[in-house]
Amino acid sequence: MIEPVIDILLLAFMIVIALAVVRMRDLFGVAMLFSLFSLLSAGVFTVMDAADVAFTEAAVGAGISTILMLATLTRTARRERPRAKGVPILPLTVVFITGALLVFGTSDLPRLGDPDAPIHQHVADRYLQRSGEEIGIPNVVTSVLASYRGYDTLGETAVIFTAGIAVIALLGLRRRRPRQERKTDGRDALGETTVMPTAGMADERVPGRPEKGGDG
Amino acid sequence: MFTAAAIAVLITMALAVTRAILGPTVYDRIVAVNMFGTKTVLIIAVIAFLKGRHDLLDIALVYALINFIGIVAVLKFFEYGEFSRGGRGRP
Amino acid sequence: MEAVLDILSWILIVIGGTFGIIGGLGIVRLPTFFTRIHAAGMTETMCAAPIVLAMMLQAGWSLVTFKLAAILLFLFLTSPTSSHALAKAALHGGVDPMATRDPEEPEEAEG
Amino acid sequence: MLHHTVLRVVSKLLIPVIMLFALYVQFHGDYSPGGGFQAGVIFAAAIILYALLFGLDNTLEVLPPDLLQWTAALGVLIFAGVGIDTVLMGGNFLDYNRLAADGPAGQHLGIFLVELGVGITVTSVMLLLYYAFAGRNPGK
Repeated sequence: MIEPVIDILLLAFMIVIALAVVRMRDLFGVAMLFSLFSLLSAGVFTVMDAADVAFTEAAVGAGISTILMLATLTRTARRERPRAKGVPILPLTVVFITGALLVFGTSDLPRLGDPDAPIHQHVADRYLQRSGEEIGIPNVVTSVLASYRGYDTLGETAVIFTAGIAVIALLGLRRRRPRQERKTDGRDALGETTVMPTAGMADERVPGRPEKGGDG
Repeated sequence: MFTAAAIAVLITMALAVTRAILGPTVYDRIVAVNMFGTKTVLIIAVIAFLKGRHDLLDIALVYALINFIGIVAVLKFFEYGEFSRGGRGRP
Repeated sequence: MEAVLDILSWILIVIGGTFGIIGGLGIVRLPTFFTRIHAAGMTETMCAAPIVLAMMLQAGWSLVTFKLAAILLFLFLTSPTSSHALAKAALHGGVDPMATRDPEEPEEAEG
Repeated sequence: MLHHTVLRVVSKLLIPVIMLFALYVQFHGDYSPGGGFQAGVIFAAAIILYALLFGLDNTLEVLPPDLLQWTAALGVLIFAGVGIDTVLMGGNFLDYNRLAADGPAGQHLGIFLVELGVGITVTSVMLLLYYAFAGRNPGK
């Protein structure tokens, strides 16, 4: 009976953090608060018994996404630009209308965990009942993910792969010269062809520049 | 019994969130986030016990490990402003 | 035996919860960064350890106890380390510790 | 981060444990929460922790981007290869029942291979993303 209380409190923390993120100008602080946000959402998933989702949120949200956000901050400015004067009427209207539509849409949704919900009427029952004999592994999530819905997972893996390729194509990769001596300072090993850091920066700026032994 | 623990941890989390939002310096925020991470590990473990689902403990375990990496990344970002420097040799 | 374990768990949980709330109050109420990191560091050991220990007592001898022991070990390794690294980074980053307050120096009034 | 001696020592203790835990998540995903995605991310996080503390250049020597580009493709290839294999053995695409004599054994093998492919791809892509963002000079 404590679970609803935990749930409500975690969601309340999330709302508070979301408001703070909107108000904060320092992007570093925003990255920190996002890390808190993902910690909290993993807590909410845990309360909802969604162990695998919580696990993903724990691994991705707390670790990798914070690091990638900070790494992005090193490439951009640390502070948000000050906002323009005046009340932005048009965006506010759009946001309010969209929000109202979404809230209106939720009135049609079944209650959380409702056994009569449409999502539980088609194949979910069969997966849950037959997974034990057909697949033979205890974790139904894994059997749905990897076997029943193998096509989807293949698609997701391909998407991750494509995303990786896209980022490399846009940003390029730093490469170590293969025969380079071990330097005492990490800054000495800047790139493949460059000696001066500024020169390297200047031509690495060109997106998608074909490099030797290229990646794109 | 674990209800009491959950309430205590939730109160601590609320106070840590307060500091994370108020925090005048970035270091205050980092301290609050670090403390919050530890408390999340605790609350997930407590939830696992409240539900009697002990496989949820794996999530707490992964947090205990991953949270550290986040803090190290934050420190590195804050000390160097970039990620490619500061390896071996003089930082 | 069961009752003894329950009482022990209760004691540990009360200790952990109390320290947690005290540390939480500390991180909000204390005036400077280095005093706050003291409060935060205190919760990370004195709040986490008793609660996890209480859970271990409740779990009995099983894989669960092993996992909890692993959590406790990792928390004990990582939390003091990150607190230490953070304090060091803050010290090098120019946060005034205010601990070496010298009576001869009058300029500490601004803190 | 040379002057953080404590951090470096503790991380040296932790990195192998994190990698081991990633392998546990990878291969124990049939029985507990976890699987290829999560394991890949945790494994990449362990290597990123190393890169943060001991420098990107050391990491680039161990896991050069060229290798990671190949392994990123290899993971998808393993996944799709399992599917092609089941087709060649007379079943549908990704019909793991064909992989072994009885159904569940084939499913076990298929899921194992598929999760392995996912794990390899995710680890490689995460590391490549980190390299791409971290391995450059700041633009200021």
